[in-house]
Amino acid sequence: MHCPPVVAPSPDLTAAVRVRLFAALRERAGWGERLVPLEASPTSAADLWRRLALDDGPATGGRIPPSIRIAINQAFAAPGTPLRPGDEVAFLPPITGG
Amino acid sequence: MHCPPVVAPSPDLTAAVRVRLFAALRERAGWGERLVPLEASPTSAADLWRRLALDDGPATGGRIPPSIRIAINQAFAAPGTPLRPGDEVAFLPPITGG
Amino acid sequence: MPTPNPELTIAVQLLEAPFEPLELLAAWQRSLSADSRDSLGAARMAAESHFIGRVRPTTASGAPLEVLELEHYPGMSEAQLRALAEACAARHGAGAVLVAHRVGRIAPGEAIVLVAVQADRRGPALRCVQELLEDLKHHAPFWKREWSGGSGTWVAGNTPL
Amino acid sequence: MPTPNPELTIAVQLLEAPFEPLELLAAWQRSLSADSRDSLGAARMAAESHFIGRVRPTTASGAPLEVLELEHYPGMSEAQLRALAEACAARHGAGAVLVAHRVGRIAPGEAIVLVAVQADRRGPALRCVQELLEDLKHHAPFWKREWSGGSGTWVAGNTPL
Repeated sequence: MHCPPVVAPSPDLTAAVRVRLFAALRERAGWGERLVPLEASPTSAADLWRRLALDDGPATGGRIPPSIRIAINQAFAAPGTPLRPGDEVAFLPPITGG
Repeated sequence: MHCPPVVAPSPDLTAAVRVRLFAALRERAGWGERLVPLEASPTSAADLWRRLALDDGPATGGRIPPSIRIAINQAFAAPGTPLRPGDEVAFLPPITGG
Repeated sequence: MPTPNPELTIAVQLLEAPFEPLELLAAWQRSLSADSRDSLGAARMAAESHFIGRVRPTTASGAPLEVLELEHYPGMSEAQLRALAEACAARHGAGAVLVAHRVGRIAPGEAIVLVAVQADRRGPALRCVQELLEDLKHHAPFWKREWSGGSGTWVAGNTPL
Repeated sequence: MPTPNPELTIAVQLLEAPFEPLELLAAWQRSLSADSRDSLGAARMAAESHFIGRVRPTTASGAPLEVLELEHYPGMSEAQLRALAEACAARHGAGAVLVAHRVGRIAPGEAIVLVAVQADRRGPALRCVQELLEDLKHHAPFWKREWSGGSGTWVAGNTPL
């Protein structure tokens, strides 16, 4: 699949966050990494989930399903944590390592 | 230490049992292995413990302390099990392997 | 927070190619012996426990597995394995922990994970291996995809204990 | 009585000289792979766990240990290790067990016991190693004597878990 450019050229990239998706989430969305401008302040991972329409369908009403975990700057975080410019926020489907 | 012969020459060794002691028990008794004639019938390990005076002192009244385990023909057995001629009976102090 | 133990040695390895667990363990033991000669003479810890996990030959649904693909979150996966190992060692008072994990494409029968713990007593060594294995299965960002008959399926959850 | 498993492989070794646990494990893995190629192709069991116990540098009372003497009941010790391993494997459905135990005079830092288990899942492999280790510490006829300052003391009981 060929994806369109994910973010318009911006004079201030520090007012954006990097969003990352993995495994089944990445495949469903069709992308794995995007720079996303922080429109409102404060913006949380839960806000981005809605804005980027990461839901599987309308059933969850735009809320992050409990099976999805959030990492901010590569550490687990609560979905409501306010994001700061430059943060890396990742949506992690259920872990199956080991 | 030099031990005396442990059993008188006998015309019928099959009417004896082989008694074995290990570790601290062996050292206390001063011997590790003896052929012992079966005098009474039935004879058990508990009887031999008394007859051979294997006690540490008079405190236990000639009974096998609960910390001592019995093996007959190299398998754990109850102290009262009747012995048969030719059996090997062993008194095992507390095990400390592994 | 448990107090950090300055004597604690944590080793984490993410491996993109097949590895031989016993060779990795031998190298780990040599590195610990070299460390301990510096400070404690020839003393080695009295208890050591290991776990090796290998890829099963069949998928969760019982079909023959061609290959297991293991995706991870580079950076976070190493950091998280280290944090889990440190926390587990601190909880149990273990002295050294090794965690090795494959990523990428892994063939059936190949080792996918190795956990090893040295401690002063058997209880902490055994418990730390067991807990760390559960911890990394649930809290380190790895995702398995099973390839069978030319199509890939993301694994929905961990195998039962 | 658990039903005997014809696929179950039990290996018991009593060793009078120092041994290298990882070399013993490598030989054991090779022997199991050779077996399994005959019947099941290249399949290896998905879970494997090990425990290595080494002689501590100090006695129970804290004095420097010169050597640990390990007395056993020849014949019964091998038979008992095998019976304990078979029972533990049957309880947990493990597929292969290795038990190696030193006897005689053992220097501080040397390996005294090695237990290894292969199973289809991590739970049985981990639990079987742990239980078999406790079983052999309490039910296999071995006795430790610590030599320190030229005199020997029979060890009164096992170290705490």
